[in-house]
Parts: sequence; structure tokens; C-alpha cells
Amino acid sequence: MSREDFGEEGARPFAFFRAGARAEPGVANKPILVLEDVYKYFRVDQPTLRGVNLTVERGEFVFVTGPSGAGKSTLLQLIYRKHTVDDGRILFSGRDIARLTERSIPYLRRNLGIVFQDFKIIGHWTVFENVAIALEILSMPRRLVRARVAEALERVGLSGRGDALTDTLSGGEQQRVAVARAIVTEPALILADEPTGNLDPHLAIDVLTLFEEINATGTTVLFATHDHSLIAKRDHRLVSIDEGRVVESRRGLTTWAGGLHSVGG
Amino acid sequence: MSREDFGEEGARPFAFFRAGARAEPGVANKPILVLEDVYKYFRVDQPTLRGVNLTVERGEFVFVTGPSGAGKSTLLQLIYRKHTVDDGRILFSGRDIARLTERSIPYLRRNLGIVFQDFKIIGHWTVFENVAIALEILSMPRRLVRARVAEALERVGLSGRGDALTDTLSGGEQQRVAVARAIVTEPALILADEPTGNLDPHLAIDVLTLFEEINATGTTVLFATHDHSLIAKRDHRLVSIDEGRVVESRRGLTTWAGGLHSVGG
Amino acid sequence: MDLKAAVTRARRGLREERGLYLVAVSSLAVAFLCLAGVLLATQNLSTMAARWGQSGRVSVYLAGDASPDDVTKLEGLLRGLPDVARVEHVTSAQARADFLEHADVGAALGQLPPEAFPASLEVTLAPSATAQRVDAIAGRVKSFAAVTDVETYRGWFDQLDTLVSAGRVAAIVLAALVALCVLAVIGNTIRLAVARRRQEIEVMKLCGATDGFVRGPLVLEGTFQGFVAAVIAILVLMVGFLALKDPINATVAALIGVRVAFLSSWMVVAVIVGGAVIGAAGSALSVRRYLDV
Amino acid sequence: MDLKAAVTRARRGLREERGLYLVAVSSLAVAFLCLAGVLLATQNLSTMAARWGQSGRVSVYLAGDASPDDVTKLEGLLRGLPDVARVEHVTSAQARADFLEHADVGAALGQLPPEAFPASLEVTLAPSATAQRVDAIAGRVKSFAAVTDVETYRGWFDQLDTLVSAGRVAAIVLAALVALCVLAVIGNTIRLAVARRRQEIEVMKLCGATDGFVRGPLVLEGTFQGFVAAVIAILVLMVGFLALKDPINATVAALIGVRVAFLSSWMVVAVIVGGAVIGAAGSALSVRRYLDV
Ligand SMILES: Nc1ncnc2c1ncn2[C@@H]1O[C@H](COP(=O)(O)OP(=O)(O)OP(=O)(O)O)[C@@H](O)[C@H]1O
Ligand SMILES: Nc1ncnc2c1ncn2[C@@H]1O[C@H](COP(=O)(O)OP(=O)(O)OP(=O)(O)O)[C@@H](O)[C@H]1O
Ligand SMILES: [Mg+2]
Ligand SMILES: [Mg+2]
Repeated sequence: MSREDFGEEGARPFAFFRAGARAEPGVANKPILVLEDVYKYFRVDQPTLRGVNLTVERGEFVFVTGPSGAGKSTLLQLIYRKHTVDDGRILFSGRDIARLTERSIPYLRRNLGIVFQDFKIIGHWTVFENVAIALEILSMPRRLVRARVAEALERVGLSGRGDALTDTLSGGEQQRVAVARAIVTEPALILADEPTGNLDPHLAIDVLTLFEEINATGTTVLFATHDHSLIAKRDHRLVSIDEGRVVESRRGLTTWAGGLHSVGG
Repeated sequence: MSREDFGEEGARPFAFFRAGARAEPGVANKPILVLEDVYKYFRVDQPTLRGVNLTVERGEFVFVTGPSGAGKSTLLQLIYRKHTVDDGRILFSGRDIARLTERSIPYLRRNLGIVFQDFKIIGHWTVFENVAIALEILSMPRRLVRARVAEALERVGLSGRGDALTDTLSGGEQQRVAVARAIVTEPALILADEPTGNLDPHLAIDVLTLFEEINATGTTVLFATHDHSLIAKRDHRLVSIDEGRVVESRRGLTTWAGGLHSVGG
Repeated sequence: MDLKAAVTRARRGLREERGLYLVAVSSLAVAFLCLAGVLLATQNLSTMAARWGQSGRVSVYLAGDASPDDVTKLEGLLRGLPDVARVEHVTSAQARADFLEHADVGAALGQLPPEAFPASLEVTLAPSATAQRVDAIAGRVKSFAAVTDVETYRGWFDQLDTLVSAGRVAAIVLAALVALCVLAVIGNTIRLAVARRRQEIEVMKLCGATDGFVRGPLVLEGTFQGFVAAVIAILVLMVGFLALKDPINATVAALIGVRVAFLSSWMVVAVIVGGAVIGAAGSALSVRRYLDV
Repeated sequence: MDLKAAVTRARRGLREERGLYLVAVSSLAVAFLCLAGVLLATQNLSTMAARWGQSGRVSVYLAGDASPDDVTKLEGLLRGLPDVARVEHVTSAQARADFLEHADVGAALGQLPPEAFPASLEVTLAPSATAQRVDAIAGRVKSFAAVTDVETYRGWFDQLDTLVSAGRVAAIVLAALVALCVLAVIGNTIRLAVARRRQEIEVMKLCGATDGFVRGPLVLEGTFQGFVAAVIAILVLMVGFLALKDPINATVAALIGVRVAFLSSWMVVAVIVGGAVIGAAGSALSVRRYLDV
């Protein structure tokens, strides 16, 4: 009898990691995310990631930065199993995500809140529907869905826009819909890929603050961004991807010298 | 006989505005772009633009800024006739673009180089094809197309990536493909909508510098951006959109106080 | 999979893309109409063929001097055979009258005496009668003294048989062609409908939706479209049938002696259920290739 | 519009989306196969119908005492009529032999004297002969002294006429149904192919492409797909025809006296050209709704 045949239990290795439900004592001590010597080759001659080692503790807030094409998005994609690692392994709450069966992947992703760099929102759906889908996937009752979507939209500054078609929104508004969808499920880990690229500085700070508030409730946040003014304003751990490797730039605001060039060199 | 029946001539009111061909003396003196009291209502109760007045001289470089949802993209979309004005008029080289026939719109757009906020590149085409299409539309011979595409890709830092499928590029790389497509035709007017949102600070400066170089050859540039660090670094004219109106913030670096809030208030 | 949620989302799809639904349902309806039409035609043709096939008969000519007893005995014997449906005694006089009435060969023959027309037993065979059985009957009957000759119309029946079976082959070939065409329409229509959802499928999968969650509403939509299309097809076919029924009955059918009939109710149910099943299966198959995100 | 550039871009499309091309071409081929098949069937059926229609004839029964001169004169007169194709003189003896051979009514009739069977002129009519003309001929001929009776087989022909025209109606209804189905397949297939290009069309239009520039390669693709599909359909139909020709000729066709024939070459050309035109028109129509950017 294979692992897949254990039914619901076998297919849901991560069901107990929803943010509000961390009763199991052994799990709470483990780091939520461990990358061990991760390689990813898109072209054989030129790996995008070559030996990434990174440990993220439960409840951390981590900035991920690096030049364009460095592999920030690739790193996040490996975590949500859009791609699989070519070498090394990634442990999410102690489990190797490379060894998940096809049927288990949805249950991994339900523990994640992802803001995609290209938003991945459905233009011909309303704002409400785009956010609500994340909760509908969890089979949440409609009344609860309405309440939580409204709350999430308010947090990103889009309250009252729920009925608008997403196609008719401005770039920044669309990006905030993507953010709302990522936070509405109260996931254990948020993977935010450039979530402020289309926002003005005020809103960018607002969204960053929003993620920090969520982080304060125990959610782990990986925040990939180019925006050095954001990074400089906050005292979070910062990892840079450069030449396919991860460089720990600082653990506190004081140890970081500033611009990216001083880090990568 | 209607205007449309004049054949090629009637349909091409802008054919003589290509960057390299400004022989006509009367035209060179006129401002390239005039917005007179432009209104745009997406919702009846709440106009996005309410009385925008703006004159852009030939060869100017103009930053357009404003909070998310202010109407920056809408302004640019009115210029390339994705939408039409609800009131007022927009003159491109002295011609009212609201009065263009359907058949003339392509000839208006051939004078424009547009970087779309959502890139609008074709994921299943190669990088080369995405850039080359702009020249193929102009019926340029293949050899010339190859040479000019290669040059444009080099200018945005993507030389050698021409054969990659655009889907496989990183966000910033895709954005640079969009920039390359906008500049490859050497248009008279560049409309860049947030062209550096997915680029790291280094590359953002590089792309800005690229637009400035092109501007130096006589091309007019409208550069919509949120990135205040970019705006602050350069001494270009800056217009802010706030509450649906345009505020001239500065004509030179010295007159601008800094953050957006000091402008909009 | 939560059925109620799937229904909700399927209805949302209906509301959003009414145009696409119309295209899909109308295409499917045309396809089912073709299929049901061919079914209807085949069914009626095979009824006619069966009817033709049933008209097997044998004429047993009786000797002029056959005693009524012998004839009655022979008649009883024939009636007792399993393959015989009906036996009718035609006397010489009746035969002469029949001949003159039908043969249309001018007045000269009217002068023929009744003796020129032998009396006969006209045997109508049951539909189950095969050529061998008929030959066996003919052989047995011929040995009776009262019988001068037995006519089995074998040549005519052989010809008719070929005709009917050729018609059957043609109908099968035609039906197969139409079925192929119908499947192509259905496949393409559903693939089109699902391809439009490609992006939604990707997003849902990336947000942690199971394959079942994604498939659910699409399969429901496919089922619904197939069902509605099949119902429309049946209704249109029924209207067409009612319009054409009388002229057809008045001409072709009257010649052959059969009235055209609409599809039997279980056939109607089969078409409708088949439509729903094809819609569901088509959707489930089409969606598979987009699930790998 | 620059044709060469359009061809280049159409070929790029072919290279990029081979799978889509295969789907489209195969669907179109099935559709055209149906259409061409119905054409083929209709053509052969109408040949058969025409052949049946031609078998119009009239029997002119001659008085036993008619002089050979009168008969020859009547024969000549009939031959001179425009509606008459052939006239054959059947003597009493021949008529008796024919009757005995065909009528299969037992030995008793063999004793009938030749006089029971009147001599006749068997007139075969030209295909152009209408019922009115036949009646007119019959009326004129009846007034001759040598003629006892004229048989126009009117009842039989009326029945045959109804049969043939009912068959024609059925064929037309069927052909219309198939054409509808074919158009639905073609429309959906091409719409699917064009919808996949929606984003490309938007981008090209925003970069200043004229409608012609966008439409060009898509119309070329549609033309090519339609052309290839029609050629495939014709080839498949031809294979099927060659395979079924002999059995059909041996059975149905032999009964009616016609051999089945393939589509005429101009018909083949029409199907292929029609395929290309439908492909082009379908693409041009489908692309229209995406051009408004
Ligand atoms: N599916 C893929 N196939 C091939 N190459 C890929 C694929 N995905 C990413 N790459 C390549 O890997 C490199 C890293 O891409 P990635 O998207 O991770 O960069 P990034 O750090 O997110 O950059 P950006 O800041 O521009 O978004 C890029 O050069 C990209 O071309
Ligand atoms: N087609 C449309 N239909 C309805 N509303 C629209 C449409 N396009 C834009 N809007 C609305 O108009 C407002 C301005 O949009 P616009 O895209 O111009 O903003 P923007 O300044 O570009 O913002 P951002 O910096 O976020 O891109 C937004 O509130 C948006 O919702
Ligand atoms: Mg990225
Ligand atoms: Mg915008």
C-alpha cells in the first residue's frame, strides 16, 4: 500500500500548519523552511541557483533581494513547487517538498500565501471573486468568506471596490488585490514576490507595514524586493541572491552598509 | 468622398513624424502634445481625469507621477487612443486624436513607443520576435530588423537572450523586453508606463539613462513612475496627477521639494 | 469535493460567459441533432426493412381435382408449422378475379376460363422464417398429391435481401461518419470552453486547489451544456418530425405499408443522458492538460 | 498588405502551434468529409432517380385484326413524336412467351392460346416526357382503329414519382443538416484558433499594426487549413469510395441498373476551393471581434 493510499491523511501532510493551529509541540521548534544546498539549472551550462543554503525560523521576516534575473522568483517558485530542485533539498516544516506526491501539493500551497510577481489575478473576475477564491478552495462557508474578504480588501486600501472587474483597475490596485488574496487565508508562510513594484512610496510602506503586522501574529514572511528604500527603512533580516548563492547581508539594520553593490561584491 | 477614401494618404496623417524625418518646417514648431481640459469618466460620479491641461514640447523629457490609481496610465492610454476623452481634446502634433478614423489609429501609434505597465509581451514568442514585431509592422526588411533588434536588446542588457522564450524570463527581464520593443522603432514620442517597476536600482538607472540618451536625439519622452529615488536623481520636468488634475511640480531639480505628499497637498 | 460550492462556481461561470455558453450549447445541439436525426432515420428504415422482410409468402398450387378434405388437411398441417403466420385458401374463381383485377393486360384475357387459374393456398410466413425453413416447407408440401406446384418467390426475396442489407451498410457508414463529426464538434467545443479557463485553472492550482476542486465546476458545466444541447436537439427533431410526418406517411411510408415513428422514449432518454455524459467526459478530458501547474 | 511578410508570419504560426494546427485541420477534414460524402451520395442517388424516371413507357395494344400496314404506319407516327425514345413491336406469340416466363403462375396457364395475349407496340419514352404529354399521346393513339387499348401505367408512375421526390426531399434535408453541422465545426475550430491569438492581436494593434497586417497571416492560415482539410477529405472519401464501390455496384446499383460514380472533377475542385474559401472567410470573420483595440 503506497503512501497515496492513506487517503485524506496521506495527502495532507501540512494540514496542521495553518497559522492559528500550532498545537503540535515537536513541530513548533523546527525551522519552518530549510534550503540545503539547492541547485536549479534552467540551462545546463549556467545554473540559476548554485548551492543555496538558507534557514528561516518560524515567525521571521526576511527580505530577499538581488539584481534582476538573480533567481529571487525562482527561489520562491521552488518553495511552492512550481519547479522542483535539481539538487539539494527544501524542507518545509521538516518535510522534503521534493518528495510530495502530486496529490499533496495543494495541501502544501494552502499553507502559503503567495503574491506573484505578475499578480496572476483573473481580469474578468471581480475583485471580490479574485480574493474569495483562496477561501473557497478551503471550503469556507460563504458568510465567513464575505467577512474575511471585506477585511482583507480594507487592509490593502480597496474597501468598496469588491464589485469592480479586476481588468478595470490600475496597476497598483491590481497588485493590492494580489496582496489581499495572499493574506486572506492567514497562511503560515507568506511568499511575496515584488509586492510593491507598482505601488507609490506611501502605499509601498503601507503594504510593508501590513505584512509586518501579519508577521507579528506569528506568520513567517519572505519578502522579495528591489526597493532599497523599503529595505533601508526596516530592521529585518536581509538575504541577497548573487551569482546563484545566498549572501546573508545583515541580521539587524546596523550591520547593513546600504546599496546592493556593497553587498554583492 | 469621405476622408477615409483618400487611400494611403488619408489614413496616414502622422506618417511624417517618424523621429528621423522632421523636414516639414511648420510642424517642428508646434508642441508635440497638447491636452486641453481633458476629462475621462470611468464612473459617472467620479471622473478619473477632471480637466487636465498639459503641453509637451518636442524633445522634452517629462516625469509623470501620482499615487496609485491617480490616472497616470489612463492619461497615457488616452494618448495612444486605447480610450477616448469624454471631454476636452488631445492634440498630437496639432491634430486632434479624438477625430482620427479607425483606419488612422495605427499610423498614430507608429509614432509612439509604448512601454505598457503590464508589459504586453507574448509569452510563447521568443525575445527576438517580441521586439521584432514592432519593426515588422513597419514592413522593414528582415536584415535591418535583425540588426536593429540586436542593438535594442543590447541597450537593455539582454544581448544574447534573443532566442529565449519570453515566458522563461524573470520579471525584470520581461520588462526590459518591453522597453526594447518601445525604443526599437525610434519613435517620435515614448510613453513609458512604470518601465522600471520590476528592475533593481542599478538597472532602473540604466533604463532611465537609456531613455535620456534617446531623448537627446530629439525624441520626446513621457515617463510615468512611482519611483521617487529616480525622480529625485534627475533634473527633468515633473508633472503630478492628483485628484484628476495635473500639477506642474517643477521645471528644474531645485524647485522640487521631495516626496509626493508635499506636491499633492 | 464540495458539490454545492462546485455548483455555485459553475453558475458563476454561466453568468460570466453567456456568449461562450450560447456558442457551445448551439454547436453541441447541432451535433446532437445530427446524431438523433440519423438515429431516427435508421430506426424508421430498419422498421421498414423488417416489414419488407416479414412479407415472406409461399403459394401452394392445388391440383384441379384435389378433394376438399385433402385441402383442409393440408391447410391444417401448414397452420401447425411454427414459421407459418396465416394460410388462405384461394379458389380458381378468386384467382381469376384477382389476376384480372391486378394484371391489367387488356380485355382479351377476360375470356380465360377459371380453370386456367389453379386454386392455391396462400401461406404468409412468420418473420422468423429463414430461407432454409421455407425450402424445407416447400419440399414437404410438394410431396402431397393435392399439390401441383409450390412457388417460394425465392429470387425476389434474394434481391430484396440484398437491397435491405446494402441499405443497412449504407446507414451504418453514414451513422459512423456523423458520429465522428459529432465527436469532433463536441471535442472542439468543450476544448474551446476549457481553454478559456486556462488562466483560472492555473491560479486556482497555485492557490492550493485540488484537481477535483478545479474539475468539479467544469465537469458540471460540461454536463449541463451537453444536457441542454441534447434536449434542444430532441425538441428540434420532434418539431421537424411532426412537420414532415404527414407528407412522408402519405408517400413513402404508404407504399411500403409502414407509418414513420418518432424515437422511442428510451431512445430519447438515452440521447439526453448520452449528451450529459459526453459533456462531462469531454470536460474532464479537456481539463486534464491544464491541471499540471 | 505585404504578402510575403504575411506568409512568413503565417509559417511562424504553423511552426509554433503544430498541435493546434493538427486539431484544426483534422476537425475541418472531418467536416469536409461529411459534406463531400453527402454530395457523393446525393449525386449518385439523383443519377439513380433520373434513371428510374427515364423508364417511362406506354403499351399500345393492337387489335387482333389490325393490318401490318396500319401497325407500321402507327409505329412510324410514334417514332416521329419528340417524347418517344424507342418503339418495339411485340407480337402475340412474343407476349405469351414473355408472360409465361415472368409471371410464374404455374403450368396451368401454359395452355393459354397466343390469342389470349394481344400484340402490342411497346413505346419507351424520352426522359423529357411529362405526364400530360403521355396522356396526350395516349389520347391520340386510342383513336386509331388498329388500337384496342392503351396502357400508360399512370398509377405506377405516380407512385414512383412520389417516391423519387420524397427521396429528394430527404436528401436535401439531410444535406442541409450536414451543412449546418459542418459550418458549426468550421466556425468553432477557426474561432478557437483565432482566440488563441487574441493576445498577439492586441499587442500588434497597440504597436500600430493595421487590421490588414493582423488579418493577413490569420486568413492565410485559415485558407491553408481549409485547403489541406478539403484535400484530406477528398482523399479519404476516394479511398472509401474505392473500397465500397464494388459491393455497391454488385448489389443496389445492379438492381437499378446504374453504376455508382465518384464526384466529378469539377465537383472535387469545388470542394477544395470551397474549403480554402471557407477557411479564409471564417478566419476573417473570427478575427474581426478582436481587432477593436
Ligand atoms: N522556466 C524557466 N526556464 C528557463 N529559464 C528560466 C525560467 N525561469 C527563470 N529562468 C531564468 O532564470 C533566471 C532567474 O529568474 P528569476 O525569475 O528567478 O529572477 P528574479 O531574481 O526574480 O529577477 P527579477 O527581479 O527580474 O524578477 C533568469 O535569467 C531567467 O531567465
Ligand atoms: N477601463 C477602466 N474601467 C473602469 N475604471 C478604470 C478603467 N481604467 C482605469 N480605471 C480606474 O481609473 C483609475 C485610474 O487608473 P490608472 O490605471 O490610470 O491609475 P494609475 O495612475 O496608472 O495607477 P497605478 O500607479 O496604480 O498604475 C483607477 O481607479 C482605475 O480603477
Ligand atoms: Mg522575479
Ligand atoms: Mg498605471
